Amino acid sequence: MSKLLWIPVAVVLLALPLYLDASWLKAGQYMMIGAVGAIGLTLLSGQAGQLSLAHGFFLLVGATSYSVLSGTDDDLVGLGLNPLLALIGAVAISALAGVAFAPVAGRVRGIYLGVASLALVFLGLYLGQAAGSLTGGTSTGRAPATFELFGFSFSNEGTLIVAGVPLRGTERLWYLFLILLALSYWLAKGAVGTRIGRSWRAVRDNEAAATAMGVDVRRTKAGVFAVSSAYAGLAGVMIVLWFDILKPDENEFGTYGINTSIAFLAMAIIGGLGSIPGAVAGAVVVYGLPQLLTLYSTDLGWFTGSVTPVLVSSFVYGAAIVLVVLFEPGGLAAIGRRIKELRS
Amino acid sequence: MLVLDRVTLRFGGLVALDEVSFTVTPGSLHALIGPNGAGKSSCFNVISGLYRPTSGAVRLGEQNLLELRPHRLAGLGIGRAFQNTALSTHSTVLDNVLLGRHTLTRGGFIACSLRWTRREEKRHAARAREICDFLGIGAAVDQPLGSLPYGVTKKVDIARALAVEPNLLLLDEPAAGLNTEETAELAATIGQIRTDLGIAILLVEHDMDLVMGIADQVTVLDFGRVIADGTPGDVQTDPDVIKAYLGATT
Amino acid sequence: MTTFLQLMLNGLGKGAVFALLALGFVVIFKATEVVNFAHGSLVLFGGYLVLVTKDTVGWAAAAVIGIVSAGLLALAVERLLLARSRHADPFSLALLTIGVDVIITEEVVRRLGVSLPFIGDAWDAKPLQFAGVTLFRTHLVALGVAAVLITAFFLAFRYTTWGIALRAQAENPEAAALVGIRRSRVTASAWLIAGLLAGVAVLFIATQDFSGAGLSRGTHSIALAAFPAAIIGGLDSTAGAIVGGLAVGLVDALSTEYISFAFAKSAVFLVMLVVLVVRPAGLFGTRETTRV
Amino acid sequence: MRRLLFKAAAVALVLPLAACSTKGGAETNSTGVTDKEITLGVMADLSGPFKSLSTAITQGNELWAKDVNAAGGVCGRQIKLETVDHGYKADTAKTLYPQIEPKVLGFVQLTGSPVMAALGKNIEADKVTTTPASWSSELLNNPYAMIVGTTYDIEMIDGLSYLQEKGMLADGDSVGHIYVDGEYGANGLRGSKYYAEQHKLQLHDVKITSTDTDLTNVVTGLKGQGVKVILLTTTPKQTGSAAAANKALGLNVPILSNNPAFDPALLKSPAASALDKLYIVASTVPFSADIPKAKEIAQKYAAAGYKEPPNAGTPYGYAVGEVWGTVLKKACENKDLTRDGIHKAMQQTTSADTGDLVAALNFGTPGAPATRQVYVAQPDASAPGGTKYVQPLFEAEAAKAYKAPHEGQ
Repeated sequence: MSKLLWIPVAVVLLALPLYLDASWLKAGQYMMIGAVGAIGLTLLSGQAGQLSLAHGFFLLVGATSYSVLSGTDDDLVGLGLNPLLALIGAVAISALAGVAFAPVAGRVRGIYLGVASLALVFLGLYLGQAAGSLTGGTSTGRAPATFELFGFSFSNEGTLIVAGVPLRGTERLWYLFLILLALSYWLAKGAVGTRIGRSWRAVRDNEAAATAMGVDVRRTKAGVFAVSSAYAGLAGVMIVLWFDILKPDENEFGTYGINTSIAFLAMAIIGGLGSIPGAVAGAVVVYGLPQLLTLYSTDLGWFTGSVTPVLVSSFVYGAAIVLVVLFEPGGLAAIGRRIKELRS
Repeated sequence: MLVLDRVTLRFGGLVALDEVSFTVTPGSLHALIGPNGAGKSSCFNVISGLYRPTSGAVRLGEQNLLELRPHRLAGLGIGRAFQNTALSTHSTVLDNVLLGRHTLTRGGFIACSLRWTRREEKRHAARAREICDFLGIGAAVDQPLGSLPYGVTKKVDIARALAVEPNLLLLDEPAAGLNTEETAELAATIGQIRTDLGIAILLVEHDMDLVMGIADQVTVLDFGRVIADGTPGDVQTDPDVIKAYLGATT
Repeated sequence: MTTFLQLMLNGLGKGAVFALLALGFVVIFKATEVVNFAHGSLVLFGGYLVLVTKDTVGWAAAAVIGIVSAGLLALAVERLLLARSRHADPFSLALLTIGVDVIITEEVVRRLGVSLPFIGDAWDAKPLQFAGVTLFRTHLVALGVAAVLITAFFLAFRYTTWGIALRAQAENPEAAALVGIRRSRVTASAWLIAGLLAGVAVLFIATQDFSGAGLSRGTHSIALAAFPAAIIGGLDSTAGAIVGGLAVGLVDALSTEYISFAFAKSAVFLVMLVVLVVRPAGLFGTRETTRV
Repeated sequence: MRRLLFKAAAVALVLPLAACSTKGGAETNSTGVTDKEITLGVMADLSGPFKSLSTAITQGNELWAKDVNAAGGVCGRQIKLETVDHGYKADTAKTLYPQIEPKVLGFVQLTGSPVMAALGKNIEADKVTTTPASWSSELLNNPYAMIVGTTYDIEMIDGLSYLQEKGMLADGDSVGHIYVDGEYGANGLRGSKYYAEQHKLQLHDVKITSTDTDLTNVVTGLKGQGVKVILLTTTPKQTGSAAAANKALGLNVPILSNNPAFDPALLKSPAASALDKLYIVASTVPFSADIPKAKEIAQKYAAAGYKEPPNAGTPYGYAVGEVWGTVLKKACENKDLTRDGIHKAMQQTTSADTGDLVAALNFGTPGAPATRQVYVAQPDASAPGGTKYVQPLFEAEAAKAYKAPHEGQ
């Protein structure tokens, strides 16, 4: 994207909380969570060619780590750290969890790896339930510490009025998420354009050639798993802040389950595997659509009986995957590039 | 100096290489030839660390290459080009060539994503362009690889191997898939690399004409064994070589 | 001891169905190197047709309709979608099947609504007691049917021209094409067979004996549990599919009792992980899944 | 192109400064109340897994509102229901909540324990009294949760007492408890653990997830342990599987289940013949209960022309309405129709009467279930609602002594 185009985009995104109701902000924040996670997965599956269906698991690792590191509950394990430290810690722990998967990732390739990674989702389901002292258990879950930055609380606490609009928890969280997304985006862009990104693509395209050029394939795979998991972990922290609760899943189709993993993969595919702006666009489609349709549903009156916003969104993203693979393997990113070429 | 010392490679009961020994001296253009199935590729893969020999040694100077994991070879100054090019077709030429700079640069995710390596990147990109210019593909540097003719991608592959700044360049059947004209041009390029850059080259090749025109030293393999080792002139008149090649072609 | 014996029987009965499902993955993978993530939706689709037709045409005819429909749907997916994207690699095609799976599954589940229809009328919930253990009729029939189908499959695989063509294509697609084997025909037949197997499997899955639930999203999850079965055996090994299927059934049953029920689901996947780390292509698999 | 960008940038920069946002009026304390209307919220699952139950509850809510409004409303105001469908998805609910919350005084229905968990903090922060369609005593740590009926732990305690009284269970026996991991199952288990301790029962608890449906292996294991009773805090499908396995494996022991574990649809499943050993404990009546109020509702249901087959959700939904009516009247007497006023009125409601749809309710003790009385029923295909009573409302001694997790805090 042209550097200049960023200015209006940024201004609009910064101004939105002054106009939009809390519901719309919630929906927007949800898309940002998706975008952060999808950027991580597009690095792993798109740039480095490692299929992963374990993204939901790493979300859970990040979510749990943040809750434990920042938690102050008496009956649960909690270290009571400063929330910013807890966030950084959670991202680091998620990265380590990604590295721990390296022995498998290093040996198992392609589609086998995708199925192997599915094991982590089931492991996460089990651990989330079994490790109740960390996760709070499926019965009650646990409330995460409110995020704070240098004494400023991202909650309804205190009054902060900008342009006549009181900024309450939801508005504040919007800005926090915006910063986290911008940072994630910028870091990923930096990595992809340089040495580390080249080594990922080399591993994806030809392991023998990568090796001959001095790339340690095993280490690179472990590394990209770590990076991708760190992104997922950050998305996990964001999701507990968004929900105001960490609640481990009761079954494999929950917040950190298979469907989530597939949704993230769908974002990466629809956006165009490997493309960072594409991943953000994919997140807007996959996570934005159900939210926006739900908010509009009362006004629209479209959805009756078994046709629900969630169902319609599933159809849309299922079809989008099929269409992308059939007609435009570069996804939304390639379509965007083409439009740009047409205009210039 | 690359030395192969009695390298034997077995796959199950099959002997792919049988006590193969030869030496590539610095600055020379050494060709490894032989009929199909003679063990050229196996030998090449042993040198580049993809296969582990059953016995024997491969040394570069004092360093035993078999002790190293294969990705370490680039750091020792061994560049390699592939028979089937093995490039990233979606990336640009520059991006492909820059991969060769991997061992000459530093920086993981954190350093790269925070742009700490930006200045270094620029320096190495300039060097990569230089290499491309040297090989006559400077004009294509910013184009995506997929849009280029095969002859050019072959050169990109060699450019990438040169980007390692090697003192030994391994070329695996570079003429495969090229027409006569392109082969001639390639021969000139290879000669140029040797003379202008002073890099030793190990050339595995099927095309006898290409080899005999430019090689300093030729090793001939047949059924996994060295049947001749000498100057092109010596080898051409060796009765075993003639028999092997005649046998293979009839 | 009785408990152990009963658990073994439960596990084997379920394992037979997992083997049928795993064989479906394997046939497609062997022919095309594509992993079919839409297998679960084929299972659901077949079951749904049994459900909507059985009241009018009777259970037996409905079962045939269901099996054939699942096969035809698989064929349609291959002909209309996968075959049209020849340039796409197996990796992308596997992703495509994820999209297909989402669409078919959501639509069937929507149509099912909140009902819990069971479709194993011919054998469901009519157990036999024998020497202190219970033999579930669904398990018995499933074992029998699996044995017959798998034997037939092996014979066809070995002795028919179709089998030879499939094996040739699996081993060396270029050479197979050179000797006049039509890739599209082999691929289409592989999908058809996988679909038929899915249609058979659902008759055992959506039963009280097997899953305790009628046709539902859960039926799809069970097909997902056959993934580890196929992987453990090796995605390109037909014999592996049988071993993998039975292994999954037994691991599930035994870990329920001797570790914990909550762990059983992960146990199956953990066994798969261990197998993959030790043998990256599965116990009986041979194919290197990457091209250098 | 470049000029266009500059223009866009300029517009975007000026926009937030020029346009005075319409957002952010002052928070009023009389949310959801006007001179003519009181708006109550319904966050239902009209499309997800609990569609049938939640739809029936919503219809019960509607029937109640219609009756109240026909009788002149409450406090001189008509009752209006604002309904949204979250499809049992916590993320959808989280987005819908800020949209509906500013419009309502309280929630007469909030279905789905993951939804309740995700919204718990908001409900407390916004002080909005809420009736969750979930009966876990763990929810009572939220002072704004108004649970209509007893809780799962007490259902289990009462039920076990009943079995022991009838001679199906003795001190020291082995019992198996299969429970769904989550708020529902954990709360049921809390009750059975309490009772087991009191009566030296050997409790073998098996945790399952809500999507597991085949319990044959679990029951095989319980048989090996020689259990005398199986307890179920499960989904209806799981109840069917456990009952079928109980019979098929020749175990044939009594099965005691919480209220949500049974669904009349089981009577048409292959497990139907295995349900004769099932005892269901509940604090709300089935649809076709033989009491005047329930019959009245059944008639109104038929008259309203709803298409769905009825279930116990409708009388429950109506009963919740009745409780809300009592609370609103109390708040009206106190002349405080604010959210704080509603909460105060709830705590003053010590004997809400629902015409025996639910036992008399007392919301006076924070953290304590509003009643400890239950019915015991058995499946009966010939009864219109699928169950028949075997024991009318009662309260076991053990249940009286039991202390709920957040009681007296």
